[in-house]
Amino acid sequence: MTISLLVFAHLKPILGAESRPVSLPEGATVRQLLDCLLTEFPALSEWLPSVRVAVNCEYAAPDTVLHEGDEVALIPPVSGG
Amino acid sequence: MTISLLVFAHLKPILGAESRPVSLPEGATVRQLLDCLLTEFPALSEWLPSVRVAVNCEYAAPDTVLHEGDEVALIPPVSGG
Amino acid sequence: MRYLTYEPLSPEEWHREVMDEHSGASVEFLGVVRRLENGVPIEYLEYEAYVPMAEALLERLIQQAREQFGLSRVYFRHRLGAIRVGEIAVIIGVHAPHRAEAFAGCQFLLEALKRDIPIWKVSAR
Amino acid sequence: MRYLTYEPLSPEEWHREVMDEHSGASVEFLGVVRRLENGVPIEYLEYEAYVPMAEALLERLIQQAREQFGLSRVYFRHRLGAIRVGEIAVIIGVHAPHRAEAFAGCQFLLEALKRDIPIWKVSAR
Repeated sequence: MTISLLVFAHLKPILGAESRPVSLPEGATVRQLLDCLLTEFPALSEWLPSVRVAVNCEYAAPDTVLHEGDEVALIPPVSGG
Repeated sequence: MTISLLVFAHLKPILGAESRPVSLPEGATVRQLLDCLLTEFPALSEWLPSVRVAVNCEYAAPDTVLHEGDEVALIPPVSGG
Repeated sequence: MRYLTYEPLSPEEWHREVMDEHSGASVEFLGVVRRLENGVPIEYLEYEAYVPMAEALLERLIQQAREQFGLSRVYFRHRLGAIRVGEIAVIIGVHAPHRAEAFAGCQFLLEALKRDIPIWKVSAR
Repeated sequence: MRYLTYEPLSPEEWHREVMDEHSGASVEFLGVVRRLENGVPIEYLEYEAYVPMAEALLERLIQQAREQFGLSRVYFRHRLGAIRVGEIAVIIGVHAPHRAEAFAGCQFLLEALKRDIPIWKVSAR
């Protein structure tokens, strides 16, 4: 299956784009997605402890199962206001 | 000596005026003033537990010594805002 | 009278105050006369004050709030006399470097007003 | 976009909101860009957002704040893009029956913004 990955703020240069499709095995979880990304982008490891993940605009736990077409966003610490 | 007594809000009808001179022995304290007033205006007893006293625009303790010409105010619970 | 007035209040004067470049937070409180006073519908609420004491206490409290919370600007106005339902009885506005001090400073002044400033609601009609 | 905008913010729209007769307290917070960002003088601060998520989260939080604090009205706007020093980045305004709920409701929304709403300061210049 393919999900759509979005990144923001200082994570953009690390992944080289704001948005990219990612192929994953059926039934993959948020945690498995992060493991895949870490393999491909080792520089992400520094940021990951403070990053939250949103699936289809909702914060999601690491064991959330992903589905075809999901929009998955890596949310670094926010700084609005 | 004579001090000037001011009362506010629902205390006015009890003392019959907003402002009145009160004669006191030299060296009288706030507590002695209140005792004098209670004798003259027994209806005050109901309100006195919640009333604070200000001497010359400052909240004052019961043992504050009064002086000729002091402006002494009985301050019922405030309700501004 | 600096902080008390018998005239209608409008926050416009406060809104025109320019913010210091090192202030990032502005908090404003408006207290407005409500339709129900102790459950009874009213048209007006009337306030009186022990004016010289209220002004002196406010002067001191505002100075204390500036120092304690690092406020760069403070605006305080309380209206006296008859105030109609929906009209403003009090405005408290503050500027501060950060949000926590701005909220704390505004609430400090409001709680001091409710506890210590000699102003009274004397009648409702 | 309902709560986010790339246009300059002004609290005038919020100030025109009429207060419900049973509300006696109005609290407004303005967040403004400061001259110093991490000790360095700047001219602009640039914000970006994950817009659809920020809008959806804000919608839900505002509904929650209304219910939890009995707010009769809520105004929330956050500006995105480059914001100059002294300009407003965020406005949060609330009306409530009493002062405690008004302050609590405004601070609830502000703390939620600072913790959860996907908006970032991305650069200063």
